[in-house]
Amino acid sequence: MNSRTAKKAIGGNSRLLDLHRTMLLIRATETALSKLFADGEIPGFIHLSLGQEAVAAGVCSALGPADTLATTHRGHGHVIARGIDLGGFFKELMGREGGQCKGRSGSMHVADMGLGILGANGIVGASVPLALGSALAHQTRATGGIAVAFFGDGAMAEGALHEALNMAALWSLPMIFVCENNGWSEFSPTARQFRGKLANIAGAFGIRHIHVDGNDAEATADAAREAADHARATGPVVLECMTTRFHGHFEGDPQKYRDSEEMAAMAAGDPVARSRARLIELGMAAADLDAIVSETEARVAAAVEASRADALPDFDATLADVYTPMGAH
Amino acid sequence: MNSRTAKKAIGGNSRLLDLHRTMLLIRATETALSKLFADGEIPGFIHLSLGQEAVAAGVCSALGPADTLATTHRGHGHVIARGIDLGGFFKELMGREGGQCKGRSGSMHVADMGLGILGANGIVGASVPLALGSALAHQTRATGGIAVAFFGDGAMAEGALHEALNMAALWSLPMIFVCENNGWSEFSPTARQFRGKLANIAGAFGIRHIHVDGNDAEATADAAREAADHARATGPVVLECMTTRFHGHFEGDPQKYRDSEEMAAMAAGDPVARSRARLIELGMAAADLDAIVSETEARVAAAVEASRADALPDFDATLADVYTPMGAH
Amino acid sequence: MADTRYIRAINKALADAMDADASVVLMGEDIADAGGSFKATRGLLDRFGPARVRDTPISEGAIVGAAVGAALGGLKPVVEIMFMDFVTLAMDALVNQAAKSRFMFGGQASVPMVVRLPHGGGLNAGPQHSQCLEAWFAHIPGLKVLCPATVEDAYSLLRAAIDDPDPVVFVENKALYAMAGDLPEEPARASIGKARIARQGSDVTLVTYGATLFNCLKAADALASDGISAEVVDLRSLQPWDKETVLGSVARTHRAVVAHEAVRSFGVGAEIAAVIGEEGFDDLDAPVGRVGAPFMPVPFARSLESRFIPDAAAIQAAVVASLA
Amino acid sequence: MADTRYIRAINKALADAMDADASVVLMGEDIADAGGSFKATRGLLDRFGPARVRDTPISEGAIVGAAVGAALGGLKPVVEIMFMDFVTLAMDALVNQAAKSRFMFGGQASVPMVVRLPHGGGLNAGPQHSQCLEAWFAHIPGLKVLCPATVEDAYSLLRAAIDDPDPVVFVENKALYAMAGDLPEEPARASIGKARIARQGSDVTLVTYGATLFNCLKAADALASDGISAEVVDLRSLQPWDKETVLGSVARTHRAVVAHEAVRSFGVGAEIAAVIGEEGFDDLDAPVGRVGAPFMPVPFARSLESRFIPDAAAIQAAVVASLA
Ligand SMILES: Cc1ncc(C[n+]2csc(CCOP(=O)(O)OP(=O)(O)O)c2C)c(N)n1
Ligand SMILES: Cc1ncc(C[n+]2csc(CCOP(=O)(O)OP(=O)(O)O)c2C)c(N)n1
Ligand SMILES: [Mg+2]
Ligand SMILES: [Mg+2]
Repeated sequence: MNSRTAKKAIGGNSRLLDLHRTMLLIRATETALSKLFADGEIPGFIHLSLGQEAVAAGVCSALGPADTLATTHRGHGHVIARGIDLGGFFKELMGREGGQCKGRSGSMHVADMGLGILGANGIVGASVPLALGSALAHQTRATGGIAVAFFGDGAMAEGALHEALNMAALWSLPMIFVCENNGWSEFSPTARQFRGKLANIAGAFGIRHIHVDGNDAEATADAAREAADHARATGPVVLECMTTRFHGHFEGDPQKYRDSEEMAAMAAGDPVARSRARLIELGMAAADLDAIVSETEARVAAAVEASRADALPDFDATLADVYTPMGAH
Repeated sequence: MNSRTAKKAIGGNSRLLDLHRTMLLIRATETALSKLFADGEIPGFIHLSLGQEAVAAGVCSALGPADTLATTHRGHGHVIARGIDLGGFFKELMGREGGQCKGRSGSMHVADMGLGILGANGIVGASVPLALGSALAHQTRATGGIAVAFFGDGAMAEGALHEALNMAALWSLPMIFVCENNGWSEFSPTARQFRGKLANIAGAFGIRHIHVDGNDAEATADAAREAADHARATGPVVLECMTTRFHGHFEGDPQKYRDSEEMAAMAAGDPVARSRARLIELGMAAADLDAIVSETEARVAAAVEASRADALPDFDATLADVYTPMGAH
Repeated sequence: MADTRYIRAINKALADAMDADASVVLMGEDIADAGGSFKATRGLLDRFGPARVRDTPISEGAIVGAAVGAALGGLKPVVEIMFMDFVTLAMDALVNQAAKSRFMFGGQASVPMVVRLPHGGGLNAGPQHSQCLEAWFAHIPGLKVLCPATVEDAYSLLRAAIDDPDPVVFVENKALYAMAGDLPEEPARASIGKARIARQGSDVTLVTYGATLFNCLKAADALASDGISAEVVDLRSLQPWDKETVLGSVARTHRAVVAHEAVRSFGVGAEIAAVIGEEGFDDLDAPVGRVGAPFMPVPFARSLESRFIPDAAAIQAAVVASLA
Repeated sequence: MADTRYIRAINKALADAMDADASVVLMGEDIADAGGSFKATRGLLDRFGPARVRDTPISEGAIVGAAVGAALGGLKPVVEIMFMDFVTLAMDALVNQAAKSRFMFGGQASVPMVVRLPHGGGLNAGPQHSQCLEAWFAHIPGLKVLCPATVEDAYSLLRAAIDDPDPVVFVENKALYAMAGDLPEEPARASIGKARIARQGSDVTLVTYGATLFNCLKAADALASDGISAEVVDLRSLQPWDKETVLGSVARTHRAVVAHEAVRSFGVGAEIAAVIGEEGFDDLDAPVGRVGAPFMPVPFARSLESRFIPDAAAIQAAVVASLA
């Protein structure tokens, strides 16, 4: 079924279908990554956002071309939702020359300046000041853009967030603080690490706080739109998205610390299953949705194949590119 | 008049007289420092707490011998109220061998381990994690003590405070966060630097917040007692003391940035004048209070004289004391 | 205990130190329930309880600052910073507070604390999870800096660090964690500041520390088959460092190469080479060679990182150059 | 403009750079209304407005982090950190973010930003307000590190730093702020990485940077009256640094002493001395001497600090030793 027919079938709710497609792409990408990692085809470590796709899809759906974002170690979903080239993405994670960052960065630092992606980040909390600075640039240069800082619930314990909340409030910066609250910091429940309530912390700085079910793609998209409007018109806003991390902190983490009840509950909340059910409810045929899954998986498989075939990065060229080459500016 | 007669005269309110005496000592000390600094007898720079004496006197009046405190660049009042040896204090600030820290630290790092003073600090915000760790030691070692972190309103912008609030709440540490709110961070009103409300920030962590007129010695002492009881029995508490900085950020700062209205209002709020008036109201004779002033000033003058006469520190001994000498532990 | 892994030696040193001294406490992210990201603290929560093995929030600055306050308050905190790269968030606490307190306070108090910092590459962990920043700390009066290479040293130097009255930066190479080696039943107490001659030789002195020791030993093997006898000095302690042993060796061999995994420029090797050049000037028959990582962030891709980390061949080549 | 003060040269460089390029913005604590603690930014708020001259809260970590984001967003931020000692709170932003972003992102973007760091003693400002930590930054691939000594260099190097596409750590010695010197109407554009021979000589090369330049020149004067001709090389740029000029000088003089105010051990001088020893080995008639502060925190008392900071006599003594 082509997408025109599909949109017709769901009675004009093409936005949900778009969100669903984005989520499927993240899901397929990370499912492939999980396997590639297990097979030793991905060096280092990777943190998957399986289960959190609706946050990425929802938030990025609210962004325009001038907008920017900085994200975390768990940033695949965000960069995919923002539209990163799938080939460049896989090549990066597989350490290839054609990688988005020429194989220098891997999963934790994927960036695409053309899309306003100021990088995933290996330092918990570091995305927040980066986005703050980007928002300052938007404001100073009057680009009309806003900046998004993605951060996890565990990052609330880093001073950087609190310093940035203050500065954003002080300067009325066009910025969304997106807390992707999956309840976990690595192997510990964040509740055992952080005693603050983000809504109240934001409130203490006079910053509006929006709370949303981050496993509901439409609700997240709505909230993100509201947040983006607020950021553009008024100033900073905190968007807290409640979500679930399906896999371990990193691939290979057996998650023995999570009880079976929680694991069982996850399936029920699966954002992809939820948007699929909703689309079917709206009249879309399961077969059509399955077809999108297959297409998406095929796209991913092709990207993986292309990555495997890609060359390894050149060491000397890499060494020569630590600083901006003379004459480049 | 001896102190027994004085106490009788004020109808048993010996606490106020004690607070007043402490404030007079701080006032006399810092007044002398101001002059010594202008005369070039004190190297480096010094930050005076003239006008903030009631906070120091009030808070320290609530502390017991096992308690500890860490303070800021503006810490003279706190260490004096805690009972630091006046000779050692002056010698330190004048860079003498007999200084409390052997002339190595100066105004910004005065410490007295015997009194639980973990030092003034040159780094804004740094006192807070130090006191946090001290509180952790109290709790772990069951000393029964509490730790006090003095910090200025400007320090609220440092991430360290927010990290520490969370940890103190998480671990129910016996600790008082004393914000000495004088409205200024260096040459700027803190309102132009910090958009958060401390009461609400504390609240967001579930930490009790007590607000007090920090120029009212008795009220501050009462609030500090309440805070100390809470810290000892329950856990962390924030005590925000509203006060006024009489002098410039550092000595020599002409304060051109303050308007005449504010400068004029200062005298009215003078904590020392207020406690003096109250003591007179309670029946103490002005002459008796004047006598205390004279005694105090004489004590200070003697300490200054002794400091002048003291030797300069020995360089080689200093160099040999960067690490703990072998066999010392 | 033959075939003890390096990480297990760390674990045992922590456990034995906690047994021996009730004031030793551990703090770090996910070190209690989870036993640490690298499992250095596995089992210690059960054994010593949550007051002594404390999971902290992700607040590196406040954790290390609190360790200073705790050390001044009678505890001996051992802090785990998950990756050395994250110590960038705790530099004030380490450099302005921990290192200077004893000095600033006129010697009134010591600050007995240890900060464990896993450094180094080889895991393809990328530019923010692989750095070797020990040169920073060696430059700071008031800090001691250790970097054990062997399993036995991991144990004995960590015990020494915890016993030491002053703040110690304890650097562990992540790539060594899984390495097995011999840990004697009664390991000798190590002295901070003493190097060890890991291999005797007469033609050239290789000065090294941490994981690079093993590349030096490999290089020495290869050189031996070419008839070149290399002495290998394992510094173990970088601040203070054992000038006497190094200069003594150079006085015999007349040649030196300093090798480490950290970036070569302005690295630890610069100080060692400068001192050899200064105090061993008359002994030297050739310039002091230096081997270290090239001047770039640690790259992610396997193919890049494997070229980035100095290997035995690079060390061998430096020795050959020094003999040319 | 003869008799321009160093601080005024900084001020003028900032103003001229802002005039020349609308993307240059300033950030720091009390830099706008108050014109900065050392008055480096005096008058700039009035001239360029609050959007380009921005007072920040006391949040060093977030300020420098924000500068990175702003630089990636098309601004050229110049951040003032009031005292170099406080950069300990911004090390992640500088080292993990600013320095590595271009590299990590595969060269997609540069990070044009400058962080101004006043260092050095002489003001009796004590252990947390006097440190010289530039060696840390010189060790970090991706950062450039400048340290101008003269009034003209203060101007031209700051202009060069602001124009540079990569992050620059700009180190100013506080004790020089009040020093007057010549600032030409049209100062030459400085090239980052080029040293200057501040005085020609033939018997020994003194390599230095920052305020210690003036002690070297004093020492050279004193040596001259003893018939010793010292050449003085002012590095100006520490990363990259001008090996060619230094080695060229040593090739003529056959002797070298490296001098700086920072602590000697593991300081910038170690790298310089190591490279001279390595690449200039055959030229050297004597060990490379090193002069730097002793291994202790900067002490407060006048009598202590004046002995702590290396003076002309110490440099002279090192030269004499190298000629012995
Ligand atoms: C400064 C810093 N400290 C610690 C870590 C190690 N670390 C990586 S992810 C993580 C937990 C983060 O939790 P959260 O912010 O909730 O993100 P999530 O993993 O749940 O997406 C930790 C502690 C780090 N990368 N950076
Ligand atoms: C980390 C750090 N940043 C900046 C400074 C410079 N500084 C010293 S005091 C001060 C203002 C502090 O204001 P506040 O906390 O309100 O204390 P107050 O001076 O009013 O007592 C600043 C910015 C410093 N000492 N440390
Ligand atoms: Mg989380
Ligand atoms: Mg204040």
